[in-house]
Order: sequence, then structure tokens, then C-alpha cells
Amino acid sequence: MTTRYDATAAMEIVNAGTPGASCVDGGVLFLEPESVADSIRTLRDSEESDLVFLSNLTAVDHERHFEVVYHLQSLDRNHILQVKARLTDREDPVLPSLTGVYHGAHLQEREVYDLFGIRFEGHPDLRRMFLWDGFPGYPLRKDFLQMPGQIRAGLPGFPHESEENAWPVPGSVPQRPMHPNDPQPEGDVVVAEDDGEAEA
Amino acid sequence: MSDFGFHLAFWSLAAMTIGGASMIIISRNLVHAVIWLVMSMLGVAGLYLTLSAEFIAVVQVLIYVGAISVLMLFAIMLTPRAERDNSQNIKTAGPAGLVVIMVMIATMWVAIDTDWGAVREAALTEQARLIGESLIKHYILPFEIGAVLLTAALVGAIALARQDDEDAAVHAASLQAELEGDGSVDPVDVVDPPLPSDGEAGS
Amino acid sequence: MTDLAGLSSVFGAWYDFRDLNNLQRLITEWIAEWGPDWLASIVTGVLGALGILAVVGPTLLILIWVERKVISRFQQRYGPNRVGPKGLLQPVADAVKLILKEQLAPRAADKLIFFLPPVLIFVPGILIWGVLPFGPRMSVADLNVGVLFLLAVSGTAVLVIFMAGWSSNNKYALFGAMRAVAMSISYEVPMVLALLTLVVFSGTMSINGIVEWQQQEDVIFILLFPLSAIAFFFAASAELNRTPADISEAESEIVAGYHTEYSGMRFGLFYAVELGNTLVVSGFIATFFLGGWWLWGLDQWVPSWIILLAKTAAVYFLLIWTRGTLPRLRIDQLMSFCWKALVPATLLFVVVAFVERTLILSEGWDTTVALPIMAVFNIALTLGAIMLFARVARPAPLRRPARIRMAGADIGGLRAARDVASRREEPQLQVGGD
Amino acid sequence: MTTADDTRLAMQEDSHLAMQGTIEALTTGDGSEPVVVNLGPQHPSTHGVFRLKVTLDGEIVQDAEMRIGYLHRSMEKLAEERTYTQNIPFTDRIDYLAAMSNNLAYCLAAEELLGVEVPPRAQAIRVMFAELQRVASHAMANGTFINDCGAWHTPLFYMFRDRERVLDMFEMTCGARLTTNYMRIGGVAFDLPDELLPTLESFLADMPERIADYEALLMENEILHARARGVGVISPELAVNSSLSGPVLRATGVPWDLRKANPYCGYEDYEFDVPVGEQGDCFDRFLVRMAEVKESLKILRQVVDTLPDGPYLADVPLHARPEPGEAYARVESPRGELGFYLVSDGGPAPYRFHCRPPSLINLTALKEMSVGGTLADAIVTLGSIDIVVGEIDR
Amino acid sequence: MIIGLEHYLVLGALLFCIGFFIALSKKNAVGVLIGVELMLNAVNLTLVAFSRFGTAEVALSTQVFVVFIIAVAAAEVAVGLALALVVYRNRQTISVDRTTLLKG
Repeated sequence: MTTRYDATAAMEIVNAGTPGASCVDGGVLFLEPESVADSIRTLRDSEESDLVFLSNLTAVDHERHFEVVYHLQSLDRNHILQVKARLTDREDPVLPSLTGVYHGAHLQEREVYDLFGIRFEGHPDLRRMFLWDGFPGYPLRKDFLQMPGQIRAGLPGFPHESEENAWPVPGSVPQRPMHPNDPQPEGDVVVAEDDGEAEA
Repeated sequence: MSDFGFHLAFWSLAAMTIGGASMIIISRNLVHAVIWLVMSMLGVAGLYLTLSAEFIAVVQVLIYVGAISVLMLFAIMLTPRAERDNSQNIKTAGPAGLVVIMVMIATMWVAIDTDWGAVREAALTEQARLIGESLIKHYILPFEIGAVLLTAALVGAIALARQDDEDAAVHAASLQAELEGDGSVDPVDVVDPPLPSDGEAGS
Repeated sequence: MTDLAGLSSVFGAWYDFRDLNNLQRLITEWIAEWGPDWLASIVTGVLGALGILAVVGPTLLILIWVERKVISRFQQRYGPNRVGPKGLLQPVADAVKLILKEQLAPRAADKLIFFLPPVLIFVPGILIWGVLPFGPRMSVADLNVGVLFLLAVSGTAVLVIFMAGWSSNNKYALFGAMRAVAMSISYEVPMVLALLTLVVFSGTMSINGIVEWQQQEDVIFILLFPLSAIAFFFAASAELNRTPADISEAESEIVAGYHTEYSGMRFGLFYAVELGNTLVVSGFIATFFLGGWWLWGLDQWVPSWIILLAKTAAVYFLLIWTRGTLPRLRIDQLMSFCWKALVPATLLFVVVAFVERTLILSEGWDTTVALPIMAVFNIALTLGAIMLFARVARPAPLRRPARIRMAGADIGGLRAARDVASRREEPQLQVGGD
Repeated sequence: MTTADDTRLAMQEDSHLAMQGTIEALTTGDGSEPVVVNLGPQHPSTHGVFRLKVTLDGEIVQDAEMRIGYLHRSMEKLAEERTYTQNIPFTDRIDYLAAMSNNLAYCLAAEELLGVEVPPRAQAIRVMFAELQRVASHAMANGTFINDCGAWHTPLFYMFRDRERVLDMFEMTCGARLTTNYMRIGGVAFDLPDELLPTLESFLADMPERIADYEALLMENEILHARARGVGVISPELAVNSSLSGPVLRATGVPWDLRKANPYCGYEDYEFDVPVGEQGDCFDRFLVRMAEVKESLKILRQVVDTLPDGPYLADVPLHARPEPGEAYARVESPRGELGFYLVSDGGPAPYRFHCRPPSLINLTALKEMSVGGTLADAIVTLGSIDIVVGEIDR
Repeated sequence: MIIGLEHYLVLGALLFCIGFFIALSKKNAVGVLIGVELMLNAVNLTLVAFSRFGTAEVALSTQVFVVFIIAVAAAEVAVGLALALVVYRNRQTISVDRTTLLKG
């Protein structure tokens, strides 16, 4: 059974070398963003933790800060450790790249850069992977394509759940402006504002 | 030799041969030139047939059209496109033309004027067998020398064309020089580059 | 011909369809009586050409259907059965579709050389048919340099393929063309040597002569020279760019090889000639190695060209079979197989043929006794050569068997991998290797 | 003597000739410039819209660079707008050749978030369909791999015959062949129809002799050995370091299988084995996949024998709101380690929905595998890694 | 009018001169080789013409001579092209007028 590796033990290992581990919160090891690569290298090389397999590398946008999440797995000892690094700077989030430590981080870091805009220093080929280079903005950020007036991305509530956030909550997700071609509601007749518009 | 079919064949094949050859002079692209060459060779093979030399015609098609032209196409493919112009060298074209015209007049005159003696009606039949036998019996020595020559050519061509990695470096450097446009590279510099210290002392 | 029950009056009569030559001779004699003699020669030429086109034309269409149906049978599916009864009109539908399709030409293509190949590729395809003997006197041109003519004409096809590939200004096409040219040239050598053994043994280069020699000696060459037959079969399938040597149009690597840029009827021509070539080559394999129009006396009764077509169908099925099942070889493996296996093998058999021929001629051995002994010896030699090749010429990675072990209890990373690898007992699955 | 500018003049004059020429000189290893060939999005053997820019020196591959994103539907953004149950159909479309494994992985992650206990019958049904999906997916993988080696679809159609039977079983239970959308948070959507078990019995009865056919048809094939042995080799150390997983990792000799290492859905109750290769080349991957199909059949046999009855779906409220937190569940899909990382903020929809794509991560080492080989080897290597473009681009 | 020996000799001479001109005037080494091939073809043509129209004993020897010429021509092209390749490899050009290293 894959056990969760004890984060505090990992913290000692990292701090034994170059001090880079900030704290442990709920079984997750938090690392200083500047020295992420070196700390993880010590975790990988140390005989006791033996975290040789980078299972997953992704990022989460918590609006106030970014969190880059690593899942490191030891194949021989069959335990897994979740490591996070917090980036508060939203304009130019930078993190040292893991490609020196794990060859598997190449594509996953490019994906995080492509969808979140987090730059990884030292990545040999940091280009957008899915989107074309001229794509404006980074799609997976919460404020990407935010509609005016919307509090934040995501589903406000279940459709039927309660009256006050029944779908669509007035103001929370604004209605698309009515278009003359839309099926007109029976009540008031919508007259096209400027007469110049050609009859559809 | 006189019926209509033969005349048609001879004149069309002659036109094909001379046409192909002259198109080589005119065409600018080297690959076109080779393809016109192939056409004229096929014309010559046809002429052999009109002279009822079947064996030679088939050998001509097999070796010239089948092998030599493909060899030339390979050579053209190995050299860069920039070298594929087939244009004449204007300076030497003029005098060469004169020399060629004089040679042509001389040979034509000799061909038409001299009396070639009795003309034989029957053509040679069973060429393959006869040539084979004469190669073994009467011309055994030239046959052996030919074999040695072909082997020598084979080994020579391979030795020349083989490329060991030292040459590759020279070639890559010279290609780079060509791209930067600063003339050719001295192979010696590439093979054993001057030590850094010599560099400062030298320049 | 023996006079079987007074049937001799039938033989030689114009309606004796066993040998269509009688019909042709009748027509030319009739013309010669009243018309000028050049008209007679033209008519014979036209008749011969018509005969060939009558055979080639419809068979090209039928072959498309045959090939797709047979391969579908290999693959547990029905094959074309929508158009017409049992899908018989499928080739017609394909042809109509190809004719109606627009014929594109890439803008930067070299116009002159781009438009020529579809036409020129037909020339060698049809010329070769002229030399195939359908019956004792039934071949359009019975050249006494027939074998050499066959090789020369199939050599020119290489040039046309190169023109097609080079002129369509497409990297895949150029790859296809270069591969096709390199392969065709190197596979001509084993073809020449395989045919050399036959020419040496039968003493003549005319293909009809070879068939008559087999008829005289009551033996078919595949028994005498099996390795030359195999070498010729493989070299011919490589020359035709068919699997397992269809690297010049390997659609999984270089899309469609040299005819990538051709669409519409131009592609149709390439496709038709490919099938036509396959038929004529299987015809030649049948003629050289299976005795052509002769079958131990049966050709007295059954018209000779039916026997030939039957044998051609058999060899054609073999070609489809290899195409249907074998994966493709890489270009360097094909080259090394040609130069390291086929050429030495055929050279060996050329020497054997010379020795045996001199034994028969100079020593005066009686052929009825000598040939069976030589056949047995040659077959043994073939098996020996194949075993030797199978053992000696295997590239390094193929010598060790590919082994699969079951991880059993120790699941884990690199340390577990070392444990699994260092186990002594037999791996569960061992494949390949000698 | 020709001065420098003389040659430059000549070169300029030649370069204008080069302009109207057609194709730059094809190299023969003598250092002239290499050819860049696009195994473009539209190519018969790239298993979908996937572009590989291959720099070739003659036939030898010097550099292989991937250009992907043609099938990017930004599923991770869409999933943030839909409730946990509405996201299940997305997971079918991520890896459309192994939809069942995707559903399973997502449901496991969601159940970990919601803290739902799955009834035993549902777990057994999930194992059954995950293994059936592995048989179908490996049939596809091996078939297309041999197709890339050049065999004219014959082995592919043999293996499609078995894949058809598996897809019929899927259709029988959940109505869809490819995008099954069969699993729900807390169990499976429908109970097994009555006619499923008999079909599964006859399927299990026929398969062993079918597999014997494949082994006879393919294992001893000299040309397949020549084309696949020693091609696209990767060492175990580099494989582990580049996070390869699934048959590609096991072919190098590393015995890592999530079903054994981190058993989910009751895999620990079933007795099966994990095949491991030796050289890590294309042919070993092919052998590992063939052996895995046999192991899956063993598991299916045991599942059918010990299928418990009882509820097939835990009573999970349709509109469950998970506690704020996160979950990372991983499944051994036919292509490798498929993981789902869900972050919840208490809302109806997941705050962050991330899928660990085994196909994409297995491609990190494609460059190391194909450089040095010929163009044909690069195609065979790509086929042996068995990628699905839907999973790469998500 | 009968196609006689003179027809073939004239044709051969014409072909020879065209080949000769090509060999002299082409800038590209392969062009020169093409010219040489044409000249050899012309010679072969005249020889076969003699074998057809000449006296009996000359008929066979000329045809054998033609076979030897074809063999030598093939060898000559192979070596010529190999030379052109090596010249290209070292001097990046196979145009005849620019490979003037020996002129001094």
C-alpha cells in the first residue's frame, strides 16, 4: 500500500542540507520558492527518503498567490510526498526549474508555464506547449476572461439549491445582451437601437 | 532497307537522337539535361535496332539508360542545387563552336566522299551467341583486361567517394564559411585547429 | 503432336484456339494475297498489341478487386461488396472516381518532369508484356535476347520513378524516390544473377527457349534452382516496391512515397501500372521457374495460355500473401539483405549451374539420370545456405532472445529491477534468439 | 587566383539559381545541411493530430521536436465550471481509448474528497471493466504498433476482432462503446445486464487460443524482430528519472505497477502478475503488452467467479459539496500512471481539476529514444509508446 | 531512296559534334560528362553501322568493340562522378571554370 511519507522527516532532511523547507502543514511539505530545486534534489538523493519518481507537477491559482504542487514518489520504499511552493508575486511568478533534478519535469513545467504563466528559470526550452505563442493571457488563471461583475470564476451554486443563488444569480453572471435575432420574450418588444442595422 | 516502315523508323529515331542531344545544349537545368540525354540514348538504341544489332541495343538500354543516367542523377542530387546550372561558359563557347564546326565538316566530307566498298545485304544474326563466343575465343585478352579495368574503376570510385569523418568536419566548416560568405576555409585549420596561443600571436 | 482420334484435322485449323498464332497467320496470309506487304506487317503488329492490351486492360481492373478481396480474406473481413454483385464493380467505381478527381500539381513542381512520369511509367509496364511467351509460338516478340530485354526495360522504370519523386518538390516524395532508386539498382544484381543460372543451363537467352528446354527435359527450374527462384521472387517483389520491401511508398513513414503529390487519374495510372507490373512479374516467375505454358504434356489438351495464366495466378496469390502478412523492412536492412544474402546465394548457384552444365555437355551425362541427382543436390545446397544465413547473418540485438519475466512479489523501483533481473530461474516468456 | 569576392560573386549568382531550384540538397552525411521533415498533424502514423518536427541527416534522425496542442480543449478550465458529477463525461474524452480507466481514476479522487465508501459489488464491477478496457486498449496499441512496422493492417484487424467483443460488452452495460461515462461517485451508473456475464464467459473462453494465434503469428516473425529489436531503447535509470510509467517503464525492467504497489478497488484480493521486460526496446514493450493482456484475463476470470452482489452505488447525494481540501488518486491505465488531482474550496465545482497524462509524460524521452535511429525507427518508437492525443492535449 | 551507310555515318558525325560542343562549353562537370557520353554513343553508332554494312569478317569484331566501349564508358562515368563529388567536397563547386587550382 503506498504510504504517505512523513513530511516532518522530509523537512529535517532538507534543512540538514541547505535550509530551504519553511513548514509542514497537514502532511504537505512547503518549500521556499528560491531553493525548490536544491531541496528536492536533496530529497531525491537522500537514501532515507529516496523520492526518485516525480509523479505529478502542477499549479493552483489561489487568487492571492500561486501554489506549485509536486507529488514525489519513492518506487522502492513505496511512499509518496506532496511538496508545495507558494509564489505571491502575480505579475512575474518565477521558480527554479526542476529539469536538472528530474528529466520528467520538462513537459509538465512547460504545461504549467503555458496555462499559468509561471516562469521556470533554467528550463532549456520554456515555450508554450498547447497554445500558439501569440495567445493573450494564461487560461487557467482565475482572472482569465473574467466576465465583468462576476465575483470569481467557478460555479456560484447548484441551480436549484436556494433562491438567492438560483441560476442565474442576477448580477453574479450577467445576461448576454439581447440580440434582435434571439427569440423575443412575449412582454416588452426589443427595438433595435440603431436603425442602420440591416434587417436580419 | 527501302520500305516505308523502315524510313519512318530511321528518320523519327534520328530526329529523336539529334533533338535530345541539341536540347541538352539549350536546357538550363541540369536534371533536364540528363533526361534529354536519356531520350537521345533511347534514340540511339532504336537506331541499333534498325541496324538489326539487337544485342547491342538491349545492352545500350540496360547500361546507359538503366545505370549511367541514374548514376548521374545521384551525382546531381549529391551536389547542392546552386551548382545545377547547365549554362554555357560564354568565353569558351565561341572558339569551341568554331572548332566543332570544322571537325563536323571534315567528318561529313570523309563520310560522304569515300567509297565504302560493297554493301552487304544480310545482317548478322544470332549476335549474342557470336559475340559471346568471340569474347571468349578470339578476344580473351581484351576481355580479361576489361574485367581488371572495371574492378579498378569500381574500387577507385568507392575510394574517392568514401567520406571519413575528418573530411566531414572540413566540409561542414567550409559549408559554414560559404553561408557566412567569407570565402573558402583552409582544410588544415579545420583538421588540427591552431592552438589558442598561436591565434593571439598570429593575428 | 500425336494424332489423337483424328483430331489432327482440328490442330492448326483457324478455330484451334489452343494457339492463337494460327488465327494470326491466317489473317496475315489473307492480307498478303491482295494488299501490300507492309500492311501485313502492320496488321500483325497491331494484332499482337491488341492481344496484349486485351489481356492487360481487363486484368488490371479485375486485379484491383482480386487484391482487395484476397487481402480482406486474410484480415477476417468481407472486402468490397457494396458496388455491384460481390463488389465486382468496385474497380470500375475506383476508376471513375479517379478520372473525375481534380489533378493537382504543386506550384513549385518542375512542370515538364512532373507531367511525364504517369505516362512514361506505362511504357516499361507494357513493353515487358511483349516478351512473355503465352504459347509455343504465341508471344508478341520472340527476341533471342529476351531475358536481357526484360532486365533493360525494368531498369528504365527506375528512372521514371526518380523523375516522379524529384519533380513533385515534396520531401516525402524525394525520400520515396531516392529509396526506390537505391533499392531497385541494388536488387537488379540478384535478379540478373538468378536469371543467369537459367540462361546458362538452358543455353539460350530467349525466354521461349527456356520454356522449351524445360519441356524437353521434363523438369521445372524451381526444382533445379530453388534458391535462385526464392532470390528472384524476393528481388522482383523489391523491384515492384511491394511489401515486405515497399519502403518507397511506405505510407506509415513517408506518406505515399514518390506518388504523394499525384492525384486523380495520374495516381490511378501509377496504381494500375503497379498492379500490371505485379501480374507480369508473377507471369515471368511462372515462366522461368514453373515451366510457363508447358505442364508435363497437359498443354496438348488445355490451351497453353490458360496453363500460364493459372500458374501466374498461383504466383500472384503468393505475392498478395506476402503483402498481406509481412511487416516492412527498413532501407538499410533491405540493402544488407540484398548484398549480404541474395547476391552471394545467387553467385553460388551461378557457379553450380556452370559446373553442372559442363558436366552434362562435355562429360555427356544423360540428362534423364543427371538432372534428378542435380536437383536433389541443389535443394540440399539451398537448405544449407538458408540455415547458414539464418545463423550467421543475424544482427547483434537479434542473437539474444527477448525475455519477459514476471515480477512476482518484489514490486518497486530500480533496486527491485535488479532483483528481478538477477533471478536465475527461466524467464516466463522467451522469444527469438538462437 | 580567385579572390574572396570573386567566389562570393559566383555564389550570389548561383544563389539566384538556387532560389528557383526545388529542394535543397539531400545530405549524405558529408556535413551539408540536414533536411527538416514535418511528420505533420496530418500523417497516417501519428495516432491523431500530433506533429513531430524531425531534423534528418539523410535517413538518420538528428533531432525530434514535438509540436502539440492541436486537440487542446482546455478541459481543466471547463471542469472548474461544472459540478463533480457533471465532470465525469469529460474524463471519457481525455483518453478516449481507455475511458473506463479515466472514469475510475476521477471517481476515486472525488470519493477521496467526499469521503464516500464504495460497496464491494461496485468495486468488483469497476475492476472488471478496468481490465476489459486494458484488453481492448492493448489490442489497439499492439495492432497499430505492428501497423507502423509496415504490416498491411492484418494483425490490426485480428486484434480488432477481440476489441469489438469488448466494446459490445461496454455497449451492453452503459450504452456507449468508446465514451462510456459509466462510473459515478460512489459506484457505477447501472447494474450489470443479465446477458453480460454469459458473453464475458464466452469471451474468456475464446481469448486464450486467440492469444496463442497472435503469438504464433507475431512473436517469431523475423522481420518484426529486425524492425523492433534494439530500436527506441531507454535505460531504466533514465526511464524512472523521466517519470515514464506503464508498459514503457516495465519494458525497461522496472517492476512498478500501481495495481500492486497501491491497490485500489480491491485489486489486492485478485492474484495476478506484472510482466517486466529486459532491454527496454520497442519489441519488449510489445511483449509486455501481450503478457499484460493475459494477466488481465486472469483477473477477469477471478472477478467473474467472485462477483459479490449487493448495491452497485453508494447513496451519495447528487449535489454533494465536498469539504475544502485536495485529493490525488492514481490508477494504472493501459498507457501508464493516470492521476487526478482535485482541489475543492467547498463549492459545488472543483476549484482545480488536474489530470496527470501518462501519454504526454511518456513522450518526454521520445527524443532520447529516436535520435540516432532512422526515420522509420522514429515512427516505430512513437507507435510503441502508444500515445493518445486526446490525453496529451486535454 | 535507300537508307545506306552514309546516313548513319552522317548521323554519327552530327551526334559526335554535338557531344563535343557540350563537353567543351558546359560549366558543370556533370555537363561535361554528358558531352563525353554523347561522343561515345556517336562512335558506337558508327561502329554498329560498319558492322551492318561492312564486310563479313569486320561485322563481328566491330560489335565486340562496341561492347568494350560501353563497358569502359560505364567505368569512366563512375570514376568521373566520384571525382566530381570529391572536388565538390573540397571546393564546394563542381563548375569546371572555377576549379582552376592547377593553373597556378
